[in-house]
Amino acid sequence: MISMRNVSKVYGADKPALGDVNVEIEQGEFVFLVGHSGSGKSTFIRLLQRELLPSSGTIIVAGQDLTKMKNWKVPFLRRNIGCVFQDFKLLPNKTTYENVAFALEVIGRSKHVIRTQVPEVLRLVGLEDKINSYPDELSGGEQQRVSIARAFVNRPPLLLADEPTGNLDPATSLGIMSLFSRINKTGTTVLVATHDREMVDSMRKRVIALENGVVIRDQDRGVYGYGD
Amino acid sequence: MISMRNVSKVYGADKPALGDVNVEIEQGEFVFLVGHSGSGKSTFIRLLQRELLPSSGTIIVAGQDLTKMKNWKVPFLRRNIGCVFQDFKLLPNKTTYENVAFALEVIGRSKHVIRTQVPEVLRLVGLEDKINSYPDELSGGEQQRVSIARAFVNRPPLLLADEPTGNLDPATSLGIMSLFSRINKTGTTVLVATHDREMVDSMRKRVIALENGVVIRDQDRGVYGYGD
Amino acid sequence: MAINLGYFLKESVVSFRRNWVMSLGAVITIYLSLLLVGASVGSSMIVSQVVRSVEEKVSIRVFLKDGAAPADVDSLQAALVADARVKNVKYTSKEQALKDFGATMVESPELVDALEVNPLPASLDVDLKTPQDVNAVVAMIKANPTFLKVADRPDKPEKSLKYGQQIVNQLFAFTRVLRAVGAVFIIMLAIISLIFINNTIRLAIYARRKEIGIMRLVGASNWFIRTPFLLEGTLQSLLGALLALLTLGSIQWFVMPKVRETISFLPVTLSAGAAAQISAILILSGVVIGLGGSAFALRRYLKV
Amino acid sequence: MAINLGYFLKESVVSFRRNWVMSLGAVITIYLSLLLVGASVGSSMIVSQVVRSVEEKVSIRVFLKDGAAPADVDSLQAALVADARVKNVKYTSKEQALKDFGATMVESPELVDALEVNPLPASLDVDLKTPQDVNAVVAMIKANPTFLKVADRPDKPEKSLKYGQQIVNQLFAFTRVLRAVGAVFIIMLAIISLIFINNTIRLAIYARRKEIGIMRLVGASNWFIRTPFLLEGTLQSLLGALLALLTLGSIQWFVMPKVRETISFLPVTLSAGAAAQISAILILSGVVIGLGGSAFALRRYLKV
Ligand SMILES: Nc1ncnc2c1ncn2[C@@H]1O[C@H](COP(=O)(O)OP(=O)(O)OP(=O)(O)O)[C@@H](O)[C@H]1O
Ligand SMILES: Nc1ncnc2c1ncn2[C@@H]1O[C@H](COP(=O)(O)OP(=O)(O)OP(=O)(O)O)[C@@H](O)[C@H]1O
Ligand SMILES: [Mg+2]
Ligand SMILES: [Mg+2]
Repeated sequence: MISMRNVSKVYGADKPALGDVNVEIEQGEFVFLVGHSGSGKSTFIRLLQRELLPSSGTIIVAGQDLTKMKNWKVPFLRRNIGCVFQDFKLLPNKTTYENVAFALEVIGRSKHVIRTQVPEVLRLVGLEDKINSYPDELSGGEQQRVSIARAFVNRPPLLLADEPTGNLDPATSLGIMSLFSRINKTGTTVLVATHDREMVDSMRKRVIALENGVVIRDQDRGVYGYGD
Repeated sequence: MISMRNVSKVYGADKPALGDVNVEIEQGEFVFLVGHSGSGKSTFIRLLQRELLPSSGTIIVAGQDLTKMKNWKVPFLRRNIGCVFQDFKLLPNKTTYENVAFALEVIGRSKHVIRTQVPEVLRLVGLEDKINSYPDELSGGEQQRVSIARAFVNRPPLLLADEPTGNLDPATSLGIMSLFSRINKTGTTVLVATHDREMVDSMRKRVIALENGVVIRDQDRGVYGYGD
Repeated sequence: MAINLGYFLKESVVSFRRNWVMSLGAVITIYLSLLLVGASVGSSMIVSQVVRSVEEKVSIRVFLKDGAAPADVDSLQAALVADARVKNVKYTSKEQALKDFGATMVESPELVDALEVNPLPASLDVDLKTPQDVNAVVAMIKANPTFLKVADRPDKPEKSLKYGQQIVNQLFAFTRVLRAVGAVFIIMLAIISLIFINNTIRLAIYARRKEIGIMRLVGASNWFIRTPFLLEGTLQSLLGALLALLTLGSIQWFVMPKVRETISFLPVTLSAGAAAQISAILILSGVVIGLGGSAFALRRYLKV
Repeated sequence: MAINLGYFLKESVVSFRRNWVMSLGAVITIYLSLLLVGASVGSSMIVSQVVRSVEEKVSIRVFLKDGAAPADVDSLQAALVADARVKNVKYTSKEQALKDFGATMVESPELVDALEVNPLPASLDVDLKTPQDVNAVVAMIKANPTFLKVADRPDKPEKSLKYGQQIVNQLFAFTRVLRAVGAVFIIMLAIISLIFINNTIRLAIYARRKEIGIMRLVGASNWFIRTPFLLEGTLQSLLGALLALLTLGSIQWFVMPKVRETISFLPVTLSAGAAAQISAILILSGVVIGLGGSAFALRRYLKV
């Protein structure tokens, strides 16, 4: 599903945010991406979405080489990737419902489909009460859950989540994680960047650890694993 | 330092975000505010900052009744409250340095003071490398740390922090929490809204738990305490 | 991909309402710009009509000597009528000339009565199709051999032709400048309006660039993002153009009659046809500007 | 609280650079608006000068009967000169009148030669300070008893006064409309420009409302937030005004001489004084608009 070969990303003239990363992720895997703040997790995810192009190396997602991809094809790639953004990236002028519906409208789903699927997904993340609220009328955790709902409402084959439980209490986090787990069981590849040690340790999935932009550990059934 | 009496806050015509809250916090205390997503923690903090006015009840901060406070006095109140915002609230057109310096410029500190204190504080939160980066060139956790640095750079007598470690890895979180602890030891009152169970459980400070806008527990040397 | 026009229409109307600060700004700008341009085009049409009516009074008078052979005069008249630039030629006899002169001297008719012989010559009065041709036609007449035969003062041919040389040249110089200034002003105004409108639309879209970025990240194709913005821009422009039309219409119906009353001696009317033309131009340019401006402003933020 | 002007200046300049899309938009809008207003004020000054120069040709001629007593004539002249509305009064003798008349009849001087007696009357030519007073002064003359004694045709006093009644009324009607249209146009343009500029500044500040909110939450007082915005607005306006001045200046220096060459018979000059006045107005209104517009737009977002 995902194949990164010798990928580096340098933002300024600084030290690279990612340096020579080699990662292969098979279809249907569930992978945690861990690492200190600023170690390059978000950069990793933004590369997979082709929000960024790598400075060097090749990235292949779903059989397509992102570095050679035509601009007009990018939206089609992104429709097959659900993404939970670290800063939510909700449309400020749309309500909860409309924000989630947007992901379906983009791929041309009928009104009927939208009207049944959106409330269903919002119920799954516990936002059935907040359907008509605008993002700035939602609490931090509620905004995060809207972002999560939007990411998987169109059942994409690949789900990327950047810190999806940073603003959620442990109980809600657990609910979200088991949701990801269920989604993963239907064949969706899931990649979660997280700091939630409890979660990683309890789920025992594959863990990729970054440190200063370099992969320092890639472990099946791993743990969060910083001894502090 | 803080005294809330029968405080309610209703946003729309909905059920209240906070309902009949009574809380007294003494000068020099260290308090955790916990609760599920959407339980009213951010609302609680925004009331103390007079970002919001309560729908009913009185709030007294540092001897001043916020509900009766004149508009022009509000900036002076806020200069005595350091606040870490859940969504960071960094000025997008200012660099890390300038964002932190702004909190000092606001209270009329001299250039000399600014030039010595800002780098010092940025070093404390581990951002000495990112002094000239703009917010959108920072990782989520880095932005959060800028917000933290800004909150205490002017040594306010009251420090409010809304989810200050949501985007930080456990190691960095620990560093930030011990920083708060040190700040608290100098006499500063600290109120931290958080979901970080590990942190709350290990620090054993006073814990106020909210549930649907109501205080359900107020416990000295408490724990996070949801049994899930 | 099914183009869901309904969706886009709803989307742009909703966005218009939710971003009303920006939308209102754009509508006001477009309204006022088109109002300015429309009013200027209308005024310049009226002015150019007035100018033409003044220019039309330019004509050439050929003075004939007293004993000129009628056949020669007829042949000269025929030659003039045959010229493509000449509208018509009128013969004025000596007697008529004296009568006309007396009429202009109302304050001292004694002058005419005091004359013993009629010193005024007969003449041919030449009206032109295009007043500006006056110098060319004068040259043509001077070159005509019959003219020399019948001219009042063949020794000084230019004395036998009266066409207000100096006044005519001044008039044309003036109207030329007037037209040039008018044209420059309208073009300037049109360009400035375009810049204003483009500016406003650009600012409005700049303020929503984050939104556009989010849409792109969620997988919206460029046309999917663009269409509601374009529709919204067109909506704004149409609204602005309509308001401008209404304002200009009320000027045409309520203010112009008053002006016409005050200066009834000048033809300050705007025909219904011209008004319709201006309306069409306004509506059209409104749509083009709205669409074009939005599309142009969006380009920057639609690079994937 | 120490007002750190250096800090605010730095702040506004930096912000000007970092928000250059918005800043540029504002500068362009202010530039073009002031350019339009400045050009219109300049043009209307020129037009009004031209109009005045035409109006100035209006004068009253009082025809005197051949045997009028010099004392009476003198007394009438003295009465006229004494009137506050009269600029000067000139006496024209019969001989002078005939000579002047001959000079206007260049094409048929025979007419004058053919005269045996001089049929032209002597006259008093009255120039007015304000041409529009012509009707009032004519009424005053008619009411003057000496006038009836010396008038050329005491039976029909109005025939003894020549002031181009009809032409004068038409001319004044026309210049009145011209002035009104000019004034309305300039006022309209000024208002429209104000709206444009206010609009642009409002959009620019609207786009930064989140920033303002953050500053307030960090404890910045309103004046601390406002000052850099106001300075920035003023900076933008000054820049716009300066650009407008430069453009108008180059028109005054490079284009106007050409125009003057073409229509040298009309006084189409703008005096240095008037130009300086326009410059001062532009700069001043630039600053006022920038300051006022920003302050006004900020109000909404500065409620604590
Ligand atoms: N647009 C940018 N320009 C310059 N530097 C950037 C940019 N975006 C990120 N960086 C830098 O690249 C490094 C990696 O950033 P990244 O966002 O990938 O970290 P992260 O692992 O997601 O951190 P966190 O857990 O704090 O979100 C950081 O040091 C950051 O400052
Ligand atoms: N501006 C607003 N308008 C309407 N409702 C609001 C507004 N702000 C917050 N709310 C609602 O009030 C409730 C409490 O919000 P608050 O932000 O205080 O929660 P929280 O405890 O901070 O949650 P989280 O942990 O997710 O940040 C939520 O249900 C939220 O939807
Ligand atoms: Mg990140
Ligand atoms: Mg919150």
